[in-house]
Amino acid sequence: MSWSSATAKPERRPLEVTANERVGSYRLLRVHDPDGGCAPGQFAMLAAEQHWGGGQDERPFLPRALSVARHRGGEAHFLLEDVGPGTSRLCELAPGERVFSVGPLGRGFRPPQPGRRALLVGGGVGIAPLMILQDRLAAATRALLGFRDGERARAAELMLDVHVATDDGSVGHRGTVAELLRRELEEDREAEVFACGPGPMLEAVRALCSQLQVPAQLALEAPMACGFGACFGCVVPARDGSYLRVCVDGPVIDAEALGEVGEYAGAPA
Amino acid sequence: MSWSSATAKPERRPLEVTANERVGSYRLLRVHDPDGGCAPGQFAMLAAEQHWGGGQDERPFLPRALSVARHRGGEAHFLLEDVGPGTSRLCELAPGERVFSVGPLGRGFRPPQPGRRALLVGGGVGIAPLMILQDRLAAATRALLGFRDGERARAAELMLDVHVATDDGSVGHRGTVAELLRRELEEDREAEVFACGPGPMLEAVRALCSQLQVPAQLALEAPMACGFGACFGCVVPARDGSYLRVCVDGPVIDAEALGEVGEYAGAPA
Amino acid sequence: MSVDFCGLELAHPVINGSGTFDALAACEAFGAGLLEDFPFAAYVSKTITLEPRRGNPPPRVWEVPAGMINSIGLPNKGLSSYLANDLPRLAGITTRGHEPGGELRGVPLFTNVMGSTAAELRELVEACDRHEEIAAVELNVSCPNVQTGLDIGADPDQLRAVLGELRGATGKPLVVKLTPNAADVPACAVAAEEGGADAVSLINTLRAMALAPALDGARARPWLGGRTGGLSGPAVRAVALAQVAAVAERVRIPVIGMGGVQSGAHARQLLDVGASLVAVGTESFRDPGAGRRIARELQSER
Amino acid sequence: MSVDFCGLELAHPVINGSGTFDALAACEAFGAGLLEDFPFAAYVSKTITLEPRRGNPPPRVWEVPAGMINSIGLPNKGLSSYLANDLPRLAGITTRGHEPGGELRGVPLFTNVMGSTAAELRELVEACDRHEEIAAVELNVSCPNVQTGLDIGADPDQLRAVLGELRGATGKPLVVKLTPNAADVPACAVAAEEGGADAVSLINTLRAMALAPALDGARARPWLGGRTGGLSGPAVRAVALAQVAAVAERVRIPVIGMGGVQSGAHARQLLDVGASLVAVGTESFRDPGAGRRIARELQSER
Ligand SMILES: Cc1cc2nc3c(=O)[nH]c(=O)nc-3n(C[C@H](O)[C@H](O)[C@H](O)COP(=O)(O)OP(=O)(O)OC[C@H]3O[C@@H](n4cnc5c(N)ncnc54)[C@H](O)[C@@H]3O)c2cc1C
Ligand SMILES: Cc1cc2nc3c(=O)[nH]c(=O)nc-3n(C[C@H](O)[C@H](O)[C@H](O)COP(=O)(O)OP(=O)(O)OC[C@H]3O[C@@H](n4cnc5c(N)ncnc54)[C@H](O)[C@@H]3O)c2cc1C
Ligand SMILES: Cc1cc2nc3c(=O)[nH]c(=O)nc-3n(C[C@H](O)[C@H](O)[C@H](O)COP(=O)(O)O)c2cc1C
Ligand SMILES: Cc1cc2nc3c(=O)[nH]c(=O)nc-3n(C[C@H](O)[C@H](O)[C@H](O)COP(=O)(O)O)c2cc1C
Ligand code: FES
Ligand code: FES
Repeated sequence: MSWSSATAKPERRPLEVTANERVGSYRLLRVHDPDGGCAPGQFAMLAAEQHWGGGQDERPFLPRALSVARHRGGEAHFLLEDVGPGTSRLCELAPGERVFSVGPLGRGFRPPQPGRRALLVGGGVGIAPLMILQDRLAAATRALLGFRDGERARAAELMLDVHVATDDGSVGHRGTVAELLRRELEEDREAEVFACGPGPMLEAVRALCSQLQVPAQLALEAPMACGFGACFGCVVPARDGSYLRVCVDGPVIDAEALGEVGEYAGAPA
Repeated sequence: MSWSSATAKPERRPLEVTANERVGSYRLLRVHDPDGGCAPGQFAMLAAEQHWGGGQDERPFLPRALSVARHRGGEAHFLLEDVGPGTSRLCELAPGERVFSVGPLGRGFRPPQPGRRALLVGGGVGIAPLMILQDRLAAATRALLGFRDGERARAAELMLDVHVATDDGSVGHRGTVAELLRRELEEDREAEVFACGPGPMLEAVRALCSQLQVPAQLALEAPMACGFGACFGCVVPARDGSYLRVCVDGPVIDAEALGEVGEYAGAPA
Repeated sequence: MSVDFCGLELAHPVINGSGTFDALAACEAFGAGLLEDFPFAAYVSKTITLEPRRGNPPPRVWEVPAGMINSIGLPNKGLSSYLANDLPRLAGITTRGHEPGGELRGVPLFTNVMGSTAAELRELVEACDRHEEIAAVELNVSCPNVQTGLDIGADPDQLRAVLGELRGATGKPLVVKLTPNAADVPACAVAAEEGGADAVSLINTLRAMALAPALDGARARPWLGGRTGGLSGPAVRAVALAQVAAVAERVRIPVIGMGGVQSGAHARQLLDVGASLVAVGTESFRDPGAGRRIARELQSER
Repeated sequence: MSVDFCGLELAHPVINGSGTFDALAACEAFGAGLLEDFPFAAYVSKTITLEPRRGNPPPRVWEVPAGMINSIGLPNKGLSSYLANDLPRLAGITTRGHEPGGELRGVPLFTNVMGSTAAELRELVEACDRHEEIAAVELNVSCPNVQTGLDIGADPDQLRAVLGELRGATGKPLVVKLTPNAADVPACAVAAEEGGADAVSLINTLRAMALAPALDGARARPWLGGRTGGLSGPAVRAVALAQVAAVAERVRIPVIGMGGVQSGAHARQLLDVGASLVAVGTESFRDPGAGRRIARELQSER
């Protein structure tokens, strides 16, 4: 089994929005994208065709990076959390409106190493790339998902075999998803972790996996201007002291290759 | 009879859009404005509360000057032509959305001199201030209105006792409204002209009235940043060589006080 | 929230940028009540010159992404008419600060002046000194729309020298409004301080240009009557923040920060990098109540 | 639409701004076809220095109204690695110009270099001269993100002197990328011309700053790892237009205009005020196909 990263067309494509549904605190946006297809973990740079700008503080201006959460039936799905002017505009898109899309971009997840079961660990809207990953994994895969509260935790219904943790204990385990992960790994270390979520969560996952010597692939996030390696804006420090561009060297990067995961390298908290 | 100019609140007020109807090529926008009331010829500076910006060329940014076309039943009406990113956004406003409004601003029309019948002369969307003027004039008043084409000429239905001219002859007289005006004035010079329209039309009206010694009040337009005398951006040359600020010395200015009316001092052509 | 600025007591730290609020015209538009409860804590006049100026031919404004270009050309009635006609009406402005029921305070008047020589500037400053209605003098050595003024402000040595010649002409607070179109703005600020300025203000507009929408095939021509103009508004905010921060690090005198401020959060950022007061320009065009609104937002930020 | 630039034949007048398009990374994202039908008529490299540079710590970008600030810090592998590893792969880039079926042409390679001394710059230029894959050399004397470079570019005398020292090092077209953070940019352009430059390019980014969203009560801190950065995008377009127009009036050598270009109409305006080529930077981040799209729009404008 192997997923090859798809190559994007070298221009923004106007794609039509086909649906926009509420899922707890999030929005599941669907766009018509027949050419599509992508590896789990790849992302697209999206901007509304109309009214991109003129929001809070006269923004947005640059496109926004969004993980492809699903690709099926000629549609790409995105899971969105409204955290600022860009996501706010994308969250209000109505069917029939169009988005400019550049993608799919970046290096996605590699299949788990032979003999290791995949364990998906997501935090908040960071579950997006895990959705498509779970779709692509042959066997059912356990997903450990952490959310701030119950409203957000409703997004857990988008995945299968889920164990939930919430900060406020309103659903599932009260505490962090890293605690759930520790339990799982203490039972069975023959796992490979696939994680995406806020910086502190990713750092906890990285540290834990490093300690328990479990391989982990982390889907990072970073403030991005371009998404295709042009601006050198999205770097995170690698273990060897160099900088990696999240958009072309990632977004999925082996935990081993990374230094500490910083505050800005994760999904919205 | 006299109309006193109303004074505006010194801040932008968010007002709710109550209706937005097509009238030929134009839009008639209504906003809830119970405090309102204004003299005919006054205007407001409008900006959409949301999505003001991010249109063509990342504009609009400044508010847009719009004549109050009517004020009745606690609603202000505006007649809009989509000529760029600002009017385009205002034209698409849906009921329930809000606009920021500063106004009413400027000096409106004065009532006709005793013994003179009012004659309204409008070009294109410049008919807006003539609508409210006709509402306020005690007796029915003839309106001579010029439009580029038949679709635009449909706005003539917003006024009474109208004679229409169109550039393409599709409705009414083929030719200019100045030609209609010359005919009217040649029959009866005991008139006072109230005009609003594109620069070349206003200039034709000014020249004609000057020649025939008929008093005329012209409602000018000029690129404006503020609308309340702050920026000194909206000037037109006066006959005496000084500059007048259209927003505070006008928009209605006696034809006599003006030099030639320039290209930029009129409504969209 | 009242603040001290060079010995003057202001109701709050938000004032207007020179040339962006005409109190007397606003009074016609909004009624006389405006001068009783003014949106700004101090009132800065438009730039006044010795002789009257008509200003530039229209068009004078152009909208750009997140801002505007102006090429107004400093129209004003000249010093004598300003002193004789405007000053008496501007003398008694008051404000209740950022909230309706606030304490009534006077709104100090800052007169902004520009001259093309040190002698002219000295004459302007001397005249201001003789009028007690004027609380402070701001020197415009930076307006990019006019040939004069610019060079003095962009060259530290010349700026220091000019200030030396006129500093003695008044005991009132002297604010130097710096030009942003300089290679080393902090060096200009230091020169102003050394020349005896009591404060510096920045940024003025960035030199910019607009072309008229071109007709088919024709070569586009300048839109503005004055050919070039000055860029202001949110588009310049990040430039303003950098210049204000760099200047505040280098001088000990107070700094008036401005450039693209639209909200309390933006004002707060200028204060955070070292400004003592914040001036609002272009945002007043979008909201004549911007001064008070921003002061109110600033209050709730703290 | 093919154009001549200093003796090089370009498919159209639209090229990329240095540091805003990484052809090799883009090739990974978009496939190898990208280098066969490149969106730009010439490819300008990111700034190359003698020694490798990591660049600034993150965060490196910040979005502002109608633009962005970057504080990338000129990361690059250093001259030798560039020459040994990148150059061979960049040598054969071709393009079909602005339309799918267009004639296939080579895409000349401009190597942009920066050094903190004239000697360093000379060494860089000499190395470029030895590689025939390099069609032209662009000197970055203007990047505001790094201590060096800036001063040379903002001071006409120094700029003329430095060029005098290295002009002899190559017969290839030498483009000087001016800094916009100068009091008198046209004077700098004239100095470059006198120093022997074959062309000038402008504008580079405007010095700017961003603060991190402040936590309650705390004083805001700089967001960018490099503290300050450079402003680009539509926000600077009117400043670029003014500077390009002013420079084109003063020099006889060709001018490469850039700053906020998003469309053929914007490119057209720069050409109308005297530019020979137009470079696209930030807009490529919003649309990797911006170069070709703008060339196409430009074609239909004419
Ligand atoms: C590879 C990748 C995949 C992603 N996938 C998803 C996804 O599937 N779903 C999802 O909801 N999100 C995803 N994100 C995150 C998403 O891109 C950001 O939440 C979005 O860009 C925020 O934009 P905004 O305008 O809504 O908010 P902004 O206000 O632009 O950004 C929010 C955060 O950015 C910082 N910030 C604030 N102001 C600025 C400014 N002016 N300039 C720069 N930074 C600022 C602050 O830290 C703030 O908290 C992904 C990000 C990456 C890199
Ligand atoms: C007192 C007054 C009353 C008015 N009443 C009405 C009314 O009742 N109904 C109505 O429809 N209109 C009215 N107008 C005109 C209206 O304000 C303008 O049509 C509107 O401002 C145009 O804005 P826009 O963004 O749609 O188009 P823009 O593109 O901003 O403007 C259109 C024209 O402005 C110029 N222009 C183009 N680009 C720019 C730029 N970047 N900056 C500055 N100018 C530019 C060009 O000449 C262009 O043709 C009135 C104007 C005034 C002053
Ligand atoms: C229309 C207009 C007129 C201005 N006139 C003057 C002036 O007369 N004197 C002066 O010193 N600055 C003048 N300025 C500059 C402003 O005071 C201020 O420095 C600049 O606009 C930046 O602030 P802002 O972005 O908040 O507008 C003017 C600015 C504008 C937009
Ligand atoms: C992210 C980024 C990186 C840049 N890197 C360089 C560089 O390495 N060397 C250089 O000379 N200019 C660099 N520039 C400046 C651009 O080449 C260009 O001059 C500037 O961005 C203005 O054009 P724009 O508004 O189209 O982006 C960079 C600009 C950006 C936005
Ligand atoms: S986002 Fe531009 S290089 Fe990664
Ligand atoms: S529009 Fe500002 S003074 Fe008239």
